[in-house]
Amino acid sequence: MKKRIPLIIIFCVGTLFVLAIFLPFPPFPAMEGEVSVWFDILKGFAFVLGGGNLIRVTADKIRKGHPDRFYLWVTLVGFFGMLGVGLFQLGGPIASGGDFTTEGLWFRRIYDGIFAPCMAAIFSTLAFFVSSAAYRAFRAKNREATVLLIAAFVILLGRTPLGNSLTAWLPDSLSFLKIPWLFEKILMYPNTAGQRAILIGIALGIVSNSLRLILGVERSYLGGEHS
Amino acid sequence: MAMWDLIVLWIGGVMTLMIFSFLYKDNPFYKFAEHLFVGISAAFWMVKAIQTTMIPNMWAAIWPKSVTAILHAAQHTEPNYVRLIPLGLGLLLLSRLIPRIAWLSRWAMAVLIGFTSGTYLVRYLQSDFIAQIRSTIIPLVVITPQGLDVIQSLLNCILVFGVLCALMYFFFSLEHRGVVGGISRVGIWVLMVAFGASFGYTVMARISLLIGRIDYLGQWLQSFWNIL
Amino acid sequence: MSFFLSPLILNTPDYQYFALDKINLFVILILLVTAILFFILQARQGKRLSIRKIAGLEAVEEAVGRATEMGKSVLFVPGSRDLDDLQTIAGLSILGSVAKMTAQYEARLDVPVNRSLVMAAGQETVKEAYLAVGRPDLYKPEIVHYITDEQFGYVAALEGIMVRERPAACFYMGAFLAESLILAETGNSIGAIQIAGTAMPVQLPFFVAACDYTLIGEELFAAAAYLSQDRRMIGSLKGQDVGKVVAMSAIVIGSLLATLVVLSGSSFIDSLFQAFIRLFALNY
Amino acid sequence: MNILKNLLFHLDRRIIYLAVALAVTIPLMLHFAVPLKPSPIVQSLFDAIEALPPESKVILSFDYGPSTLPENDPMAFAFARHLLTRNHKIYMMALWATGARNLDHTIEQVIEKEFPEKVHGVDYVKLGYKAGDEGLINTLFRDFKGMYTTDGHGTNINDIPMMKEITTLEDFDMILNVGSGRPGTKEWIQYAGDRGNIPIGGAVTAVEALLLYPYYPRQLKGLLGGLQGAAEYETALISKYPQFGKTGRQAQVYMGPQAVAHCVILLLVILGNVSYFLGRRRK
Repeated sequence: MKKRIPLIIIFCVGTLFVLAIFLPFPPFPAMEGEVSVWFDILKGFAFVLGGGNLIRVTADKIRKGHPDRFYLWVTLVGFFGMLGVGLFQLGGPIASGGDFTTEGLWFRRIYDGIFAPCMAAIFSTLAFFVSSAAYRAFRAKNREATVLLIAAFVILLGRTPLGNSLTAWLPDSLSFLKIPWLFEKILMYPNTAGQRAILIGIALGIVSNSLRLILGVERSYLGGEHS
Repeated sequence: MAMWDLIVLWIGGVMTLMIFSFLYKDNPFYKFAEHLFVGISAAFWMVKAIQTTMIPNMWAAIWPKSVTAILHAAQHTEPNYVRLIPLGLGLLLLSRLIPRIAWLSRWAMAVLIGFTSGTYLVRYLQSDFIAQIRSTIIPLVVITPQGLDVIQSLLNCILVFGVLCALMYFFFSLEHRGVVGGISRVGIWVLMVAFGASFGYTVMARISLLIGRIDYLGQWLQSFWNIL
Repeated sequence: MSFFLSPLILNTPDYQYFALDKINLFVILILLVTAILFFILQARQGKRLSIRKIAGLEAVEEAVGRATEMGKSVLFVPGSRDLDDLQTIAGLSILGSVAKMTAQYEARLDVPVNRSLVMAAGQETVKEAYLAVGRPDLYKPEIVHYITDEQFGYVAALEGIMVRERPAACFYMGAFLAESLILAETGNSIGAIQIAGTAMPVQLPFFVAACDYTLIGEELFAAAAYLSQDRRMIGSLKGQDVGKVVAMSAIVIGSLLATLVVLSGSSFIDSLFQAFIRLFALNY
Repeated sequence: MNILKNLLFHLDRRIIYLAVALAVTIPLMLHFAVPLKPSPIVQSLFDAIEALPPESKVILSFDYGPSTLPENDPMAFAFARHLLTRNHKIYMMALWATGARNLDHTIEQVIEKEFPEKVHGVDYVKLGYKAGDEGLINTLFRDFKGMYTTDGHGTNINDIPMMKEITTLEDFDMILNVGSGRPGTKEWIQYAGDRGNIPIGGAVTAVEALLLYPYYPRQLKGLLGGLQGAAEYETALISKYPQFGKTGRQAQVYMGPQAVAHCVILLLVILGNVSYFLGRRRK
């Protein structure tokens, strides 16, 4: 009973949404949009679980005397501080629709001073990781790696003015050896071929995985078959 | 620059440097920034969810009159009782907090998973299966008024055979041996070209991000200069 | 306005009852579903179906074993998107298999997540996995714990966990965005065995470059079937291959027809080609 | 020689990081712009916007966060300049919560400064962010005003002149997406373009761009990929409308450090291979 009802729900809901796209009369065309809104509402409810978990796990560690106690406190203070600032709307009201761009809002100040800089800084460390990965991974160790290396090298060259001038002296009859030409063609042909095959494969994987879920063949997220 | 903008910029600059310090090695400054960011961002998204979803899409839909003070548009709307369904599902989800009835939360989860699988199934079939097959159907020979275009024909062949070989690589039923092995080997090369190209192409985006940050740190330094 | 009531309010009875412009999609859908069902049923009747080896998945057990020997933890990241992405659900299914192994080997498992719904589903998955192999005593609810919904806040925390806890095996299975390379490079710097899987085409090159094994696209969705060795699940993979045959034949036939049109200029072949290609039109 | 070999074999990743940091910082301080010729995929989007009749209704969706500002902002700026110069009506919205700030940024930096004569509500409207990701597109496709009951300032949607003729997404002449991930251009194609035959133009980070090539030109009018795409679009815009020669070069200035950093990475790849082959010979 505890196991069967969820499976029946998945089957009905899943089948409904597969068929909905073929049924052009109300309520079907509007259904996906409506249920997407439900999904967001459910995510809102789930925050109670997630936020609760964050607080509990952090507080537990503090209580047990974790060596990083000080930092765990920082997390808690940051969390409750931002939550208070947002819910009590310090510095002015947050407009409906969640627009918090009004001058003087504390929510906006914390966003601009801490949230956005941290987010952008972590993202930008990718520039460094991309370089160290290129140094390590682009080595002609075997045939596959060599193909990867050559494609990457041509594309990297094609993105610099240097690459363009390197082959500019070639006569027009050999234009297919020029870097800009190679750059564009590699992107448009073999790259597209690879991407397409991946996309087609993914689509098939999704069809089959969805079907396994709808039919109840795969159910580990509901706790497998063993209880 | 207003006083507050300046303070925000200063804090932002310091936070940026704290994050960057991780590149040297893990250290107390990074730890501080990391833990602060986790706490603040978790609350940020929570507040956002309340303000952009829970109030306007659920509360205001079920009981518009109660929120006219913050949501002026709600004045003219009729209650939409369909939104009682997500409210009910949300309560089911929260049953996890009470161990004795926690299994009820699986019902809500089942609705979500059913929705995801149903919509994904047809959408990907349409946009990534059918549409990509359609785009790959091209003539293998290209003839221009000047005659046969050898290079373009070759490129078209690369595209078509590239897709075929790479698809062969994904076959689950066939071991990669013999002819199948040969074709899927070519398929791997096609995938490798795609990965190499994709990686090389992406470098630009990543550098752009760093340029943006360094530009920001430049402004930060300049703000000191202006004060002096 | 309630959309459920709208058919009663609208008094235009002359609807179309089936989206005829999607008839081609419908036919292809039926074809694929039938193929997959056929193989699932065959498997259920006890027919032995085998599939090729997937190197990345063969290495999963070895990685968990190594972590156990070294007395270090196993880190599992189920992507950075919510339950409304099928990749996340696929990642959680893989988590189920990995959790069974960590329970058997008595290795420490750590699953930080960035969505509350994923946390809830992940806790169910891990708990049942520990129960299934008879080690409910080893299960702790904090194995799966929530960090923050913010993508980069989550990444910052993951980086911290990696350099401080130094897990010996890192699994990245699900939908990944820009964080893919940050995770993979940090994992590489601490010398962990890394196995990744995603259907985000953009992120695949980074995983391929920096991880030991990568499940490419479709392989992510096949992983749970492969690891569970459940016959019906493996049957569905066979059904997928029928889809590949359909795709490949369509491309071959279509391209040959297109070539014939160019070479012959015949209007008959052209109309044949147009009819064929219409099967793959977005609006039939 | 031996010292050099040792350095190569044990190259600390921090030295790589330092090299990259310098490669970006120094050219940025020197401030040099790199003009680029528009590639066909960029030009075709420029031409598509040129070809729209005046007063066309165009959605400009800000689907990116602060993390990709340097790549995406110049694109949004260039679109805003182009659209307003051609007298089109811009409907500015965001599928990303963090996109709302960038939307304001474009209004403050470009529209209010360079087009003071344009009026909010008549020539452009700030609709702002709504939750729902791709589901929002889905909903807008059926009922635009049901979702956007007010604009970003809280004004009732029916009191805004340029919203009068809008009921669904299909009333728009073009959708331009400035994006850096999901939801983004792909979702606009899947949920709006493919369904309603609405022309879609994309302007995305370099990473995303690669994924979108397969959709061009059938499902996508054109595409700006990364900073380079933005710089190329700026070139196209400036050559047609020279008045933007001074203000409209954000992306071109960022292309200088790009070129140097790329050379450094190429050098690293070569060094990596040299060390690999030396290491193999040593064995």
